[in-house]
Amino acid sequence: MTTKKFLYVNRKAPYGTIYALESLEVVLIGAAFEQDVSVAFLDDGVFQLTKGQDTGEIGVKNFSPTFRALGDYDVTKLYVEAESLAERGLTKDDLQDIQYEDEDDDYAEKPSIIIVNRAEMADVMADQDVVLSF
Amino acid sequence: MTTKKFLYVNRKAPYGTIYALESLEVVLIGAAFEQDVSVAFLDDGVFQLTKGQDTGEIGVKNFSPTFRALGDYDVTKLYVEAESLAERGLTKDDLQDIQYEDEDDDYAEKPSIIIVNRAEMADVMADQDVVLSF
Amino acid sequence: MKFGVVVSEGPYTHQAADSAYLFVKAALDNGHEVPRVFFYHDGVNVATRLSVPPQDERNIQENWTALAKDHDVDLVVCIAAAQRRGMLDENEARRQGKTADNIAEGFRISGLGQLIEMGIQTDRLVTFGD
Amino acid sequence: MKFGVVVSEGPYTHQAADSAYLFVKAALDNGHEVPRVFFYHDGVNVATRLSVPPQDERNIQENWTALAKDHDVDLVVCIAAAQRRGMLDENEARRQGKTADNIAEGFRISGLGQLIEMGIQTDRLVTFGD
Amino acid sequence: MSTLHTVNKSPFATQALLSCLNHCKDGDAVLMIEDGVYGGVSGTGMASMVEDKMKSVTLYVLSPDLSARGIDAARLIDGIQGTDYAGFVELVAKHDRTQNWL
Amino acid sequence: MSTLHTVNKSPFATQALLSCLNHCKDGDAVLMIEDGVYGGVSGTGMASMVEDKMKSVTLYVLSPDLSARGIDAARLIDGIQGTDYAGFVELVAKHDRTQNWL
Repeated sequence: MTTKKFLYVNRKAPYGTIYALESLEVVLIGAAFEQDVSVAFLDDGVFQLTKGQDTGEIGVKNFSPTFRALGDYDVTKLYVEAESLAERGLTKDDLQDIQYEDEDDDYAEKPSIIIVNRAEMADVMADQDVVLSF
Repeated sequence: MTTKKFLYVNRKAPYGTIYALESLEVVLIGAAFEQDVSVAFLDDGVFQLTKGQDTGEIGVKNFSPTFRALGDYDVTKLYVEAESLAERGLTKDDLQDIQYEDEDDDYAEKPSIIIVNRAEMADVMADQDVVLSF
Repeated sequence: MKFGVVVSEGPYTHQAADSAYLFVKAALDNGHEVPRVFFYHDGVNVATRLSVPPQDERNIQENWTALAKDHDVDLVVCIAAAQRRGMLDENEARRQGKTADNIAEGFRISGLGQLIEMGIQTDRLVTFGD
Repeated sequence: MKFGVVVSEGPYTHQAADSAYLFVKAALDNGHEVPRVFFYHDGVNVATRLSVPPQDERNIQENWTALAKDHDVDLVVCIAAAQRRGMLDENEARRQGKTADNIAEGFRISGLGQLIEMGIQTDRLVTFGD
Repeated sequence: MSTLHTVNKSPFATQALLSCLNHCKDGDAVLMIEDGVYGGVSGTGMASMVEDKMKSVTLYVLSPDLSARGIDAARLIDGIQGTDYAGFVELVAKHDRTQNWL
Repeated sequence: MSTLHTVNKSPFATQALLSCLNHCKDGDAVLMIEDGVYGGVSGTGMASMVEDKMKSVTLYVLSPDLSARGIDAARLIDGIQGTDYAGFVELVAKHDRTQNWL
């Protein structure tokens, strides 16, 4: 089968709308197709990755733990835009620690989150075959 | 029946979403209830009133002529915010000429559109019993 | 105090239907009355009984149906908005020659006049939307 | 060239389903192929056959059904998104114990894999949403 | 006479909070709910716009929505109060009308 | 290698156009559709942001959406081109990928 570069672009906050959750569902299903997958988080999309989400009082399912499982699906490139974090008063420490086991490096645990600046994010976007936006 | 002051607040552009049209449908039905009705257009809501809308090529119904019929329903106070117009490069001349017949003044034709500045718009909003937002 | 509530967006896609539900529950729990909730725009889609959410998620329609039953809340679905979006009760389906209907128990289809009437008859009106 | 198209919002509420329809028609008229259109998020609501738009408005579902028939376009409704929102075909309705179904002719319910497959097999992918 | 305004959108995504604050009268209250709660966080690119308005208007965030999004209440701009749904109900009752900035 | 970007939101309502323009590469094209067409109009509070980007990026508006909203093509910022749906299709085919800013 052809291998294409797929980018999933997340620009929306979680819970207020369903796009973040249904984007994640596409990423999980897409993983079975063995494409070259990247996920981008910019603008309000960076809010999806914050630590400590607790939806108990709004009756909506907390799907944020699923991001930590992405490594098991070989989804290991999560690009997060530095300018988007800064504008929202966030640092890398506010985000979940998401890791994967690198099978080419004796299963060493490595970080999946790659902080990039805006120009680098534009480069990532311009390097794709298929861009799906949520 | 109680008479209340109803304000319908329009902040969204027409056609891209249905809110403008379905807001107008509420205003028309509401007219039968003989309340004290005002309609506010601010932010992108001012785009609803532009002249010369022609939806032929997008296959969506052009509902803008209906605004000119509001006078027949005794809806005669259409507040339009000056700052919202200016930010969008619009003047009063870009808007439809919407009039009503004043039955207390020998059915003289009078303009329904009232251009107000932001502070005046805030006053209009603060003077209501019921505010419905679209 | 009497509260009227408007729900303007569909279930699951926007949080509006969830927020409205929690608001109405809190209002009732705190001694207020909520005689009616009006579903407009995509809010009409909350009323479908055909929804099958994942097992580990809330069922928004069932929550509303139960609330209506327990507290005698009138859940009104706007007929004009519902027709555009394919929400029909048994009567409407027959009248329109459609082969199925999809409105859940506890909801009823009626006109926009019910929204205005709610505005007139309640002390406060709150809209949850997008 | 082969185009894949995604529709992410429901009919009438957002222009997305109209824009996508006009885009697909133009692509076909200009010698391109559109093997599949994938309906996701509220886009699944486009597929309801129960919609009754006003006489003087377009019928979005019928437009898509006719286009699919005339040009052999595969209209796929995402099953996970559809279940949440109460869009079911006959099979799904039976399987879920629901008393009605509402999917129009020309649409079929299938998995998210069909979206990925469309991305792999087409030359360009365009999404219409909110 | 005063108004309770609600805002449910992120101030980084839409103009709803800005437009709301521009139309508040002295003595009004603004309650940020759903994605609107991001507007109450300190140290963001929007915080100064919000702080400027706090002399004349009382600001609240809906705590259940704040927790859902993983924001600790300690990060709120000084003077912004958290409230639960019962408090939301009380705010609606206390003010003469509610205006929802959608 | 270049990208066609589409924007379907009013720049006065959301940040989509701004974010799109901030992520374009030289030689990319941006097509404004639906409520996005307001971004192409001259003399607005957003026009200078758009004009600044025109040295490196080609801008288009979808004419059917412009007409629907009652905007005469003469009001477009100089250098922004109108196109119909056939032109939209051609733009998609001509660029290597399409990115939709929703």
